[in-house]
Amino acid sequence: MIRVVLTGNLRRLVGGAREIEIEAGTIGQLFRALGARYPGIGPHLEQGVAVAIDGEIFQDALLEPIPPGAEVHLMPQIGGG
Amino acid sequence: MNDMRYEAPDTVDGAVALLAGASGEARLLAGGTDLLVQLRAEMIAPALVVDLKRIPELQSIAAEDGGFRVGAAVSGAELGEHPGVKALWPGVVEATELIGSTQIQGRASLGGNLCNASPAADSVPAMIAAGAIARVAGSGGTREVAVEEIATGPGQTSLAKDEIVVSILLPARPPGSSDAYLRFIPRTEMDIAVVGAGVSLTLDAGGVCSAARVSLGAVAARALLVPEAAEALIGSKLDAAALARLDAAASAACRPIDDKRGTKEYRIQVAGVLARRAALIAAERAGRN
Amino acid sequence: MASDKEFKWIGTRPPRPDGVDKVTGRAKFGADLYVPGMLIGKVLRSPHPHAVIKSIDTAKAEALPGVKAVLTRADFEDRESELVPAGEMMVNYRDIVRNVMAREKALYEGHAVAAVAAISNAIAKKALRLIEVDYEPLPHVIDAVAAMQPGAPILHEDLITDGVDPVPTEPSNVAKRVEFALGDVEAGFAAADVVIEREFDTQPVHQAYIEPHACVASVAEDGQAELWVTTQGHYVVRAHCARLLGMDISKIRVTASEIGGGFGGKTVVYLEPVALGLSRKAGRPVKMVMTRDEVFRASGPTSGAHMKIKIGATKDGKITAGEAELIYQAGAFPGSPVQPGAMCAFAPYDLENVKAVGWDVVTNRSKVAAYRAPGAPISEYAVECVIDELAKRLGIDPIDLRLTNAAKEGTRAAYGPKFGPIGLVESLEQAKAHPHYQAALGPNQGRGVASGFWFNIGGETCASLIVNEDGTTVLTVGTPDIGGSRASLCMMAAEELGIDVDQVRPIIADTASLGYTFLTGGSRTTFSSGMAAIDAARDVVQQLCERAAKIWEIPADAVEWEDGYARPAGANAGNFEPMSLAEIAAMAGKTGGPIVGHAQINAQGAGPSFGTHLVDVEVDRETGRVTVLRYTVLQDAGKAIHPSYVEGQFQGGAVQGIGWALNEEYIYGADGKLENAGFLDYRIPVASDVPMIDTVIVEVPNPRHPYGVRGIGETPIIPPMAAIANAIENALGIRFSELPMSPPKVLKAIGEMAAAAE
Amino acid sequence: MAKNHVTTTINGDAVEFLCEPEDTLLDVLRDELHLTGSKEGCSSGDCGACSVLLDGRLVCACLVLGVELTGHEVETIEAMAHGEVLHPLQSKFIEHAALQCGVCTPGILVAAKALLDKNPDPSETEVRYWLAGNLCRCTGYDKIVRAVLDAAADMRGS
Repeated sequence: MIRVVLTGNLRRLVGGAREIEIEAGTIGQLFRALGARYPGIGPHLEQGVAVAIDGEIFQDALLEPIPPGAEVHLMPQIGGG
Repeated sequence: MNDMRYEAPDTVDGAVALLAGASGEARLLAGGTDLLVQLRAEMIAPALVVDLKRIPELQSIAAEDGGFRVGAAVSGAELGEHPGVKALWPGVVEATELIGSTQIQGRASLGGNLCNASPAADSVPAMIAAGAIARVAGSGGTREVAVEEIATGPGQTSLAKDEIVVSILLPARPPGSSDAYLRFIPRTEMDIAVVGAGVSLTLDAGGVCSAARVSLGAVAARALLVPEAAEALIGSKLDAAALARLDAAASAACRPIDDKRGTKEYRIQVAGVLARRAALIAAERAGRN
Repeated sequence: MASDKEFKWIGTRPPRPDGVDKVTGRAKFGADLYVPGMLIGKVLRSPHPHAVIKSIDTAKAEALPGVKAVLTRADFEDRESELVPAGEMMVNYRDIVRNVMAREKALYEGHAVAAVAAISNAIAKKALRLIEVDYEPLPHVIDAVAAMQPGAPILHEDLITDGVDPVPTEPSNVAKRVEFALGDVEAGFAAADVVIEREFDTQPVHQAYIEPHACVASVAEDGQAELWVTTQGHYVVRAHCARLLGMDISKIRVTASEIGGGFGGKTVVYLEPVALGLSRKAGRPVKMVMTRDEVFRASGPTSGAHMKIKIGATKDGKITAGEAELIYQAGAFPGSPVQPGAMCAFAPYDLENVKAVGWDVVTNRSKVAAYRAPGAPISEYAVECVIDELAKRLGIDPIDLRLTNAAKEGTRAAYGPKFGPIGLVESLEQAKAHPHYQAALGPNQGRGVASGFWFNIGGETCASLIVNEDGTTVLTVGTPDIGGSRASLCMMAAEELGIDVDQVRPIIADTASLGYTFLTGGSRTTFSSGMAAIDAARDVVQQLCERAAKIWEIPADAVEWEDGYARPAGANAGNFEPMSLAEIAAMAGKTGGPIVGHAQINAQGAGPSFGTHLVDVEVDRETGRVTVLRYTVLQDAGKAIHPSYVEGQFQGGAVQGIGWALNEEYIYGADGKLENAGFLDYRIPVASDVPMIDTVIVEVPNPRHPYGVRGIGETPIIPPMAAIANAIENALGIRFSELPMSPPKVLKAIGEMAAAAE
Repeated sequence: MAKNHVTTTINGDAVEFLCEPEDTLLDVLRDELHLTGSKEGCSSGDCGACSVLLDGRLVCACLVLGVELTGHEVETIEAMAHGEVLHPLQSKFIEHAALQCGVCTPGILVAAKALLDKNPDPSETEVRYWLAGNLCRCTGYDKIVRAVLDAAADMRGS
């Protein structure tokens, strides 16, 4: 079980919850699990969501393992100039 | 594209004849630092461009009756390298050297700056303060015109279609005389003047101002000669009260517009400040002469 | 830790490999390519800020001798609304196709409406004048706040605000609302002894790279296309062009020219799809180069903004809550950087209660593009001004106030996650200890300080490292070198291989020669391409050890690589003369073939970079001129690979920020037309405007990079605007809340203060 | 369109070319002669990227007409190094990392050379004002000014 904290507009897509508990071993599994629980969030996850696992930000890394008990943040992807 | 004809006559008469015979719009090329920008931006599409740089009289600086006659196409860089003109009219030289970058200095000329008739032209207030006289040649012969009479409004001059400015006379002046030009721009270089102020004055042995001319740029449709500002200095030792009167007179003379380079109120206020500062520099220089 | 190691090359200052090309005029930039039979392409642009395009008649232009192709909206297939990442923001192809060539409406002055290719520039220009466009002008809106008002002219009849509940039923100019929040700001303000709330305005500023956009496109009859272009990311250009023109990606080979500056502005497409379209029609190569006027009117600046900032703190300077409302104008299409702006606003501080709300608003201006830390300089400017006012109100030194609240390892960022090791505290402590901070000030002089934060990114990156038969090497990467990255990448490869840096020749691959590599942006190049170069070099080292093992007939794991030589690992591995890279390379053909290392990664773990700037200014009370007297940048680089180019990024970013603070702005007339589309009146700093820019490289290593590297290119543009505003306040006692702080504004404020004093 | 025939000297070589009357020296250098070291940044004399020497005088090539060149001499960045030997300014720009993207570099080098030819011992302020017509957006000018001052010192020494 991992703790998922949502920031920004994603929160609206999970009924306003700031935190949710969910079962997932990788970022890809997390996205699938979230999509299954909250149908509205699916497209947004594909449209550039970054995932911070215990503070470290991952972008486009579906295979990245998520250790059990990790704190995971979903946030918009970052780019730059 | 229209067919633009380029001519480079080597005499004044040749240039005048080309202008007189021109059908359609004709433009003069001195330094070209305004003309080429207008061409590239397609603001103008002249049928004829007359390059004046091959005419000796427009390219030379000569001493004349204690003053200097400066060819209309002499570049700012050349003028700045002339020790005589620099000593006699440092304000005119510093104003000319403020026209654009080092690169622009290699081309830009007094005649071009005068005839482009921009209200913000840097050398013009300095020349007006100096009482410079332009020699104008045309089919009807040659006439001498005070520089303040050349520009009539933005981009407009009093010159006839077949007339060119050949040279500018910077006159002789008594001991105890000098001049200065200051402009305000947002950066330290590369901008068009938001306000310009030229002051020429003469101090007597006692340090009292016996003669003065004050001119302002970028505060009206053309550079202004401001006699009331000069009056404020004449008879004074440029004490605080006199400078305050100068400041007020200069500001009072402004009839500026709001534009991307500055507001009316800003131009009015800073015109007084620059006139005051320029007067002090001119006086300090005059004290050394 | 990597940075404790003794390095041979890392941290030194060798000459850049492309130095001679660039000081001799040899280097070929976007406009420098000439190919046989090349046509010149030009774009017809809308004179109206907002108008329906009723019809476009190109018959006369097409009939003009010398005209080989004409392109309009009819030549571009419409695209679905589809978001994909590009630069710092998601892009929507429905909008890109419309920005490249206007469809239903012209949405800003300078919006492309048609293009021609002709045998000469003169004929192309003449052809543009022969194209007849029937416009129905519409009311326009330039200011973002005005665009939000009821009754404002609507740019997109189908634009429904995203991110608000309930979902609006009517279209508006508000594309999106974003919010980031932690804790309870109301409770935080209630717990404060002091609460300061201020409003700020900034104007759009342009990246103002000296090289205009330029490209040469050539499409053959079989659809094979070549594109030469000045860009920060030629793989991204390829992706956009393939999508917009309906071409297979494999059919488009993009070569990145040398690039004359980008700063984020060369991460999107403008001319490229048009040039390809014209070439496809004409069957000849087409060169397109923007004029400077077009660059200002039609390529993206960054947003202007209106902001409200509220910060509360206790008497002893602990911030109890921070709140920001940010309105960013996006230009003609959605996608301002308000989201990163909202995420960054309070990022330098350890806050329990924080809330940032952002609004993305469309207006009749050119679409904004990424600009150095997109969005962050705007919101952090406003916050850093309020922090300074707070310090003054509380009588606390502004650096001490920042230290009291500074984010550090373990701090939860306002946008959610906790920071790893970061260097804000170090930059502040070194700023406080710097002689600059102690130096005496004269009359009308003031000193300002401000800090800044940017995330930095990694991303998809490839590199290959070829070992030549004489032992020299070629390092191939896919990130255009915009400021000396060839040097730092070769240094990292040389460090791994243990050879001289001049034995590594860098090549920027075209898109057909190396795998997909994301653009040079997000301060990712030294970090990501560096990581790939190191991986490729380690791949080479492993192969070198295996070859040595084969030659010595011992197990591969009995060979180790040290300082450019394969050596038996320990006595029991056997007694062999170490073999140099060159010796092994010479035998490569006979021992199994060439040796080439590869890396293809999606670099993760880019460490954020924090910086603190100190500035002294002098104000002329009679003209309002602000002169920057002294400037010091202190920033965390993690580990500086080539310190000269790190300093260069610090200095360049600071001076861009000085321009933003004092003079740069987009000036529009009441007619909705840009009035200063040139370097004469869009005033970037010139050499005589600025002093030397002192730099201090702080090094708090990024644990996720083999050498501890952090990106550093973007953070330096964040602090200057607030630092200078704070310095002016220190000099005059006047707090400016509008950028730029140009002489007329400064003089007016001085006058009002004097009047108030009477 | 009536093209003009021009005979001139560029980088010491006698050169002939045809150009339209409105073609600038920069158009001629780049489009006719393919001397692309001079860059087009603005075509209005505001950026200095096309700086060249005309009869030894520093000018913007975008503000000179090609047809004016008859009988004049032009020197561009391409003539700054002699064979394999870089001009001291070129070497110092590399040594000091005085360039990032490098697009303004040729113009700045030509302008700096014109300065040192005229004034072998300029102050920092003189360098900054002389180069005010050469925009650089990357470096913040610091390393450029240091490189010019260092090159000047070397050239005085040698």
